[in-house]
Parts: sequence; C-alpha cells; structure tokens
Amino acid sequence: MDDLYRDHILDHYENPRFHGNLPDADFVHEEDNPLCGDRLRIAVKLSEDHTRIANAAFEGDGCIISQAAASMLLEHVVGQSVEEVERFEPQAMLELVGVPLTANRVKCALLGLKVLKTGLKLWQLQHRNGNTPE
Amino acid sequence: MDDLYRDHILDHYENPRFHGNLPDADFVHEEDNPLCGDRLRIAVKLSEDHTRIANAAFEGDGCIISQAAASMLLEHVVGQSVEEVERFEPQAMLELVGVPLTANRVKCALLGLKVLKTGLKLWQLQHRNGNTPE
Amino acid sequence: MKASPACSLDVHRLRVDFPIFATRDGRPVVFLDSAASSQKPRQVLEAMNAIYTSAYANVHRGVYQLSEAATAAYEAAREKVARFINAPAADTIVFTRNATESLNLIAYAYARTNLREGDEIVLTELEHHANFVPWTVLAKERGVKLKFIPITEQGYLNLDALDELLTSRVKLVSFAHVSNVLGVINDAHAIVQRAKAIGAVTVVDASQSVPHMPVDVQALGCDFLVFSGHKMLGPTGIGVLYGRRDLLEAMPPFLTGGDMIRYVGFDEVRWNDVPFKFEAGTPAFVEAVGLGAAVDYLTALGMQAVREHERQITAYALERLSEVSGVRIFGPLDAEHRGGVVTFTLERVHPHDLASLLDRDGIAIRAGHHCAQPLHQRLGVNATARASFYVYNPLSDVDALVTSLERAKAALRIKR
Amino acid sequence: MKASPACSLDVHRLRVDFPIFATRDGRPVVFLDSAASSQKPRQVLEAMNAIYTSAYANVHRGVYQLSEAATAAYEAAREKVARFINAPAADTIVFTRNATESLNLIAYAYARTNLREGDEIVLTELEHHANFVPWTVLAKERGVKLKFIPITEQGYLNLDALDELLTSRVKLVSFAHVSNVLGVINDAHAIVQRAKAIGAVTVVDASQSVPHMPVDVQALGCDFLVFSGHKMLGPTGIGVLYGRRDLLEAMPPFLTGGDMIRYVGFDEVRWNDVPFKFEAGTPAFVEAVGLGAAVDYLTALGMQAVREHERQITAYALERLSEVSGVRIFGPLDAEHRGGVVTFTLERVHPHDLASLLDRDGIAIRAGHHCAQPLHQRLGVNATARASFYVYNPLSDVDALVTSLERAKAALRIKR
Ligand SMILES: Cc1ncc(COP(=O)(O)O)c(C=O)c1O
Ligand SMILES: Cc1ncc(COP(=O)(O)O)c(C=O)c1O
Repeated sequence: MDDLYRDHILDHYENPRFHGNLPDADFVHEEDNPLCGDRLRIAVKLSEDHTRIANAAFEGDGCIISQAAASMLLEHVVGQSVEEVERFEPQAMLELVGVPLTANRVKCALLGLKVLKTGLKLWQLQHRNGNTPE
Repeated sequence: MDDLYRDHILDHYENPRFHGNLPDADFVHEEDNPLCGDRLRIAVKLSEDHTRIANAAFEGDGCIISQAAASMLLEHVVGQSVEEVERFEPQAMLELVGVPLTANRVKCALLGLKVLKTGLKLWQLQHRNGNTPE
Repeated sequence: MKASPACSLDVHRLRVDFPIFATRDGRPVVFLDSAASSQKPRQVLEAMNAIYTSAYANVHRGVYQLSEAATAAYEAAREKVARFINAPAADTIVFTRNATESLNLIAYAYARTNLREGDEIVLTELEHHANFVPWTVLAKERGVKLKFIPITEQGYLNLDALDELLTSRVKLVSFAHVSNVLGVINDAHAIVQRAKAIGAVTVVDASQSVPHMPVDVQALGCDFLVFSGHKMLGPTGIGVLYGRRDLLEAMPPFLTGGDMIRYVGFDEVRWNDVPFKFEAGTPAFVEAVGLGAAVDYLTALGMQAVREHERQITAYALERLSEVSGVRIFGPLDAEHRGGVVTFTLERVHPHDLASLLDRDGIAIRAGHHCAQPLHQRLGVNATARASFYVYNPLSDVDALVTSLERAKAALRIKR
Repeated sequence: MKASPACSLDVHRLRVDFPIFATRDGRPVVFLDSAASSQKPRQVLEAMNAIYTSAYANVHRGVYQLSEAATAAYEAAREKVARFINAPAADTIVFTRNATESLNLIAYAYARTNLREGDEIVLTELEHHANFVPWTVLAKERGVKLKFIPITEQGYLNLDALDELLTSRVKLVSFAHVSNVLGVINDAHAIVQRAKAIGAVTVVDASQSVPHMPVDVQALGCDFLVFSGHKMLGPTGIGVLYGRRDLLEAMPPFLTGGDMIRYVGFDEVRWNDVPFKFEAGTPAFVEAVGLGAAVDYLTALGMQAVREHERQITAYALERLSEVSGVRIFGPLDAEHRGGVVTFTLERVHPHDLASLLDRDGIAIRAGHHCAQPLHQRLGVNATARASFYVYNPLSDVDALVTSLERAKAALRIKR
C-alpha cells in the first residue's frame, strides 16, 4: 500500500548494514539536515593505496529514509573505487533507494551521499600534497 | 470648469496678501512638505500683551494651493486673538480654502496652518516663563 | 470514537470562504499547519485583487486619483490593525515583511542604540529562532549577556526564576506570548509588569497569539509587540511592529531610502515622522490591504469565539491523542493554558516519516524543530510532530489525524 | 497633431491583459507613472491566486504536499529571475521586499564589514534616495567619504571625472543604471570596468533598467545588482538582490531568525547556505511567484521589443512636449540614450498643480522630487513633473498628455 515505506526500506532501517563505529577510519565526516535535524556521521577506511573504499560505517539519527538510504549507500560503495564514488550521482542514489520521494524527502535520501562525498573531498584536500583539486 | 483652481484661489495666488518679510516679528517659523518640497515661512508680530496677532507675513515657494491657502490664512488670522488661532482647526481651514481637495492636496492646504501653529507653540514654550504648556 | 462536541464557530459554514478546501481535486485537505502559515479566505484575496485591478499606483507620493486611492487603502489598513490590537494610534503601527523583520528592526534600531556592554537581555527557553538569533548576534557584537526564563517539566515558563533573572543590568525582556511548540499561553501581563518594575523595555512576540485570541497592547503594557500577517489569514510579505510612540520617535531609522525621509541634501538628511521613518522604499501596501481584510474577517468572527473554538479543538486533540499508544505530548495538558498547537512524538517513528505517512491521507502536519532548536535541546528531542489548528478546522480533523496515526503505525509494522 | 508612428509591441492587444484599464468606470486611464510602480497583467494576479487557492503552505520546512508545491513554485521563481538577468545560478538571487531593502542589505552586510574609516564610496549626482541615504548613514557612522560622479548640462554622467574620482581609497561604486528623473541610460559597463580596474566593488541600481530593457549581469560584470518587482509588472512586496556568489558567501547575514540558519543552540549558531542565509523568516513567496509570472510575461513580449517600444514613445514624447511653449525638459533629448521617463516643468505652474489638473482628465503623472532631492538641487528646481511609459502605453497617451497640458494652461489663464 505504502510505496514510500516498502519492505526493503524498512528492512534497511531495522537492520542497518555498516552501522556503528570504525576506529581505524581514514576520515570521519558528519552533517545534519537543517530542515529536520537529521544527523549522519560516516567513517571511511580506504585501501592502502587510497584508491578504494576498504570499509565504512555510519551512525546517526533521523528519519527512516535518511538512515535506510545511508545503509544502502554504504552497502553499495564499500569495495568500490574512489573514482566510482566520485562519479556516483544523486540521481543514481535515488534509483538505489528506489521509492518515490517528494522534494524535501529527497534531501533525506541524499544526506548520506552528501556526507560521504564532502568527507572524501576534505580528505583529498588535505592529502593530495600541495595539489588542491578544483 | 475647474473647481480646484477657482477664481478666488488663483487670485490669492497671483496677488498674495501678507506676503514678504516682517522685520520686527516676534517669531518666524518655516517648514516644508516632504511630499513635494513645498516650503513656507511665516513671521508673526504679536500685540504688546501677547494676546493677539498684530501682524504677519509669509514667504515660500510651492504649489498654488499651499501659497494661496497661506495668503487666505494670514488674511483670516491677523487681528485675531492667540486663543482664536489655537482653536482654529484644520477642518475650518479647509472650509476657508473652499475647494474640494484630495488627501495629498489637503496637506498642501494645511501647510500654512501647521507652520503657524507650530511657530506659535514654540514661541509659547520659550516665553511662558517656567510654565511649559503640555 | 467519541462524538465531536459543539463548536463556538460555525466552522463548516466559514470553510466555504476558503477556496483551498474546494480546489484540491476533491481530495480532503486536513490542514493542521496553521501555526506555520494559515490559509486565506476569498475576502482577503478579493481585497488585494481589487487594489490591483482598480486602484493601483504607488502610495504616498502621487497626487492623482489612483495613487490617492491606494494610499487611503494602505492607511486604512494601518488603522484596522491598530484597532485590532487596541494600539493607541495608527502611527504606532509599522508595517514590515514579517515578525522576523519586526524583531530585527527592534534589535538594530532600538537595542543597538540603547544597550551597552555588560547589559543583559532576558529571553525564554521556548523562543522561536526569530526571537533568539537576532539577540545572539547582538550579544556577540556588543558584549551583552543573554539569560533565559526556564521552562518547567509541564512546559510552563517558570516565573519564579524572574526574581533572580531581573537584575538591574537587564535592559530588555523579549518573549513569545504563545509558544509555537509547547502551545503554552504565557502570562505576558505578569512578565511585562515585572520587567517594567526594573525599568526594562519589553518585547512581546505575538506571532502565535494575535491570530488566535484577543490581544490588547495597552492592557499588556508592553513597549513593542510583533506579529506576521500570513499566520492570521493575511497574505505573505506583510508583518507588523507595534511600538510605543516615544520609543519609536527616539529610535534612529533602520532601513533608509525613499519615503522615510523628510529632506535629503548632499550634506544633510532629515527623517520623516513615525511610522514612515521605518518604512523605506515602496511598502508592501497591497499586502497591508490584504491584512486589513483579514483583520475585518477575524473581527467579524469575534476573537473571543476564535479562542473558544481553538480551546475546544485543542482540548479534544489532547484527549484523543493521549489515547494513542506511543504518543508523547509536549507542553501543558490543560487547554485553558494552551493555544491551538499540539506538539507530540510517536514512539519509534521519526516525525518526518510520520508527516510523510499522514500526507498520504491528505493530512498536513509539520515535522522538525519548528524553528525552536534550543527548546528541542531543552526537551531532549531532535524533532517533533506538530498539529496546529485555526478557525477552519472542524473537530473531525482531529479524528482524521488520529485514524491516520494508527494507519501509520500499521504501515511501519508497529504493533501497539 | 501628428499621426502616431507604428509601435514594436502590439500595445492595444496586450492592454487587454491589464484589468485596470477596463475597470475604472469607463473613464480613460492614461497611466504615465510606471517609473513609480507599474500596473499588473492578469497573468501575474492569477499566478498568485493559484498559489493561495490550491498550493498554499509555508515554504521550505514542510514535508507534506502543499508545502512541497509552494516551495517548488518559490524556487522556480528564483530560477526565472536568475535567467531573466542572466545570473550564473539561481542561488545568487536573494529575494527582498524592494530595491531599497536590497541596497540596505549591501550597506549593512557587505559595506559595514568591508569598509573602514578613510575609505571612499563613489555615487553619482543622479541617485534615487534608495541609493543615497543608506550610504550617507554609513559614511557618518564609519567615517567613510562619499564622492559623486557629476552630471553634464545635457544630463549625462560626466565619466571624464572618473579618472580623478577613482582613487585607491575607493572601495565601492554604486550607481543607477537608468535615472528615474533624467531618464538617461548610463554606460554601466564602462563604469563597472573602470571601478573594477581599481579593485572597487560595484553595485548597479537597476530599478529603472531591468523592467525596461535587456540586462545581463554577467555581461555588465557587476558585483551586485538590485531591482523591485512592482516596477516590472510584478506585485508589491518583492525585490531582488543579485550578488556574486563568493561575496554573498563571505558576507555575514543581515536579518536573522528562522530559515536562514543551519543550526541554533544556546551557545552556537551556524548560518544556512546562500541565498537562504539572507532570507530570514517566512519570505514573501507568493509575491516571488507573482514576480516569476511577470518575468514570463516580459520574456514573452521580448525585452528587446519592450525597449524598442519605449524608445519610440519616448522619442515621440520628447518631440511633442518640446512643441508646448513653456515646457522645459530635463535630461538627454536623444531617446537612444533615454529610458521611458520624461521629466519636465511648465513655466509658471507648480508641478503639483499640473498633476492635479491633468488628473481631472484621467492622466496620471507624478510631481515632486521623485525621491531624488539632491539631483533636484543640482538641477536648481524644487520639483518637476514626470511622465513615464511602459508596455501598455500607446503613443496616443502622449497626445492625451499634450492636449491636457494645453488645457491646464488655459485653466490657469496662462496665455502661451
Ligand atoms: C532608480 C531607483 N532606485 C531605487 C528605487 C526604489 O525602489 P523601491 O521603492 O521599490 O525600493 C526607485 C524607485 O522609486 C528608483 O527609481
Ligand atoms: C512564535 C513565533 N515567532 C516568530 C515567528 C516568525 O514568523 P515569520 O516567519 O512570519 O517572521 C513564528 C513563526 O514561525 C513564530 O511561531
């Protein structure tokens, strides 16, 4: 009946993947959604050569959509290359979530991706020595 | 045809009464109408006992209504008692002018009365020794 | 389900005046977010359209008929607003965009001129950001200290704390008449009197009271009072600042430009009289006329009846919601002391999800922190759900809300 | 009387869109005061009524459908405005009440943060009070010096003076794109380039240009540009500030409260992103939607065609008015360099009286100093009369003006 809260969304919400802490993370980034106070913190461990997402974990509180989407996001990106993550567009994220969302709920679904990408960019700014990407 | 610019108005405008300077004035007050920049300066000579308007003169520039009304006002008040002037209400002034006026033109017609009354009040504040009227 | 008790307003009849309840393709509109912004009756829209289609020209400066007509309509709206809150004269009413701008005007033009380092401002823990952020900015800029009247566990202001808070350093006390989250109707008269006793200037944020109950600025005795038109059946883009005449006259202007000046030369500028001194540039005069029509509409209903209707529907909502398992209600449980605002959470459900689920049933509630993050911190929650009522909500809207809440629980597989 | 030459707009056809020309009890409306504020086509009123009657709720914060719909309409209006002036992105557009508030925002949030004692601001002698008074207040408060680009006898800006004026102390240059009195179209591109060469920030007051001709902020290269909705077929209560993104981001906020924050705690406040950082409280979002509809209307007409129509009617007015004995016209006599504004005096007749007399014939012109007192001082007159044109004025309105002027002279017994 309720397309927004389909089984796979509720499942990710109730049994989040990659949830918790990551003590040996290369970077941790946290943001909130000023609209509703949803908060998300993502920790990422990169591969030794810094080209892949070796592991990740999220932690936060907020609505079903933001938390389930974060779980789905990390399930998707862990093991991927950094380049793949950089190329991962909001539109693809919404397809991953796979339920119809109104404009404000889109922000919830994209919060995780925003936190991940911003965290990655900040890390790159600090680590690509002298070579500041755009 | 044109009720606003009836003959008596044009006559007062073209041949203003009590126009010019009053070197021995007891007080002189000047104000402008921020709407249009009309400017009016009224000088008043009181009787020795300060109870009557012995003489007056106005000077200024502005529209026909403001200048004609000032002329009509001084013609009316010179010789009157200070009390009579204090009791002279805007409504009575508009009747004196005697032509139909829209709201903004009312301000033109009342500029003279405002200048006269404010000038009088300021003079009284300074001269009723110690006894400041409200 | 209980039968809805009788109302003091003929809600079903007056709903006909609100086009939005008819135009949503036949889907029911259960609009429970009037505390954020209210719907508009056709009388308000017609008043504005009438200006645009038959008496439109810029105000104040034109001597031709259209401009005179527009100016007269604008100033008549000022008179109506003044009468509505029993202000002593129309020229104590300054038109702004919204309550937020009114409060900023006070912060910029009054407080920045009159408060000094070491002075103190008393607010409360339940303020909307509009009556919080302007003061934090001032506090930082000027070294002024902010203090807060705390709230009790039941969601009332703890006025016992005033004795300690109201020191001789307190120069300004600013507070919400009615909280947009807790719904609590604060004892504004008492706070104003206590503040005046120590010589502080008082600001009442009446955004949630003027639309919903009789408010009399002279009876309150406050120095400033602010509210927004869009929350009281009026259009967007128009707000009100009431100020004591002598204070307004002594204040420097805030925004400057055309209309608010008496004389401008290259070397000298002289300000216009109050209230024009505070209305720089072309004002939102059509919106002011719309607000005037809203005031007429509310006056015809009677603000006492409006309040009574809201008391009834609020009491009913408190009763019905407390029957739903997992619901936690914030603020006083006594509708006598509560405006038409009921904020709550549902266990295990984020307010955002709740709002989305209810929206499926055509029920509009708000979810989030309602621009009162500090209060939410104080309450220990990130976000809440809020249902708020106005003249057009029949008691059956509460029934629809409760039914939909139960459906939401079912959809989220919440057992009881 | 000469025959009216052909127009580039189908004025008689588009006039049908403007209800005011039909509703004044059959009396003709010769509306020649669009420089003060323009009339509105039904498309603009309908766009606003549509929001109020079918998609109304407070914007940004609601997750239910009505609020999402209102928010989408508001942000779509921002996009339209951005495209209209070729702004690089919608988030460089801040909605304000009017051009006056936009200029004050720059003065408060940009200039007060970036200008220091001894710095200089360059304005021109022909500014509207809105682009004059905020700077005089700042100058007095901060010890900043104001300098003015002078006007020539013909009413052009004397750009030769720039060499001397643009010293290294000049931090800000602010000027009208088109004068609301002289009508002169200033060479904004040249002034901006010269100002940028010395590192000054540039502000263009486009109140009289954006409604009347194509304006491209990227081609101009200016840092800020402001205008009002009500002068361009839009409603009252909405204005625009365009700002360079990096400047907007670096600026502190101006008004504070709800919506413009990201986080508010008792001890810390974080601002929202641009442009929301500058839009505190409930915005005039319905008015923004109305402005969006006005932009659509003007875009459909084509701004090039709008300009061409105004050039034609202005040329015709300059020609016809100079035939009336006793008329003195201010500003350039070449319509190529002039917007649709013709300011004049009639010998021996005060402009106020003239406006009243013309009003008898249903002709609305403005009389006074048009919020440009310093310029009037410079011109050596207290007040002037002004006829201004827009898309809905046929050339025959000029004929009506001239006929009525002659009648006025007769009424005042002026021989020739
Ligand atoms: C050149 C110019 N600047 C600024 C303004 C001020 O516009 P508003 O009153 O809409 O703020 C005007 C309008 O009168 C104008 O003509
Ligand atoms: C108590 C209170 N104060 C101030 C405001 C701000 O109103 P506005 O956004 O119209 O300025 C609101 C509305 O959200 C409110 O509820």
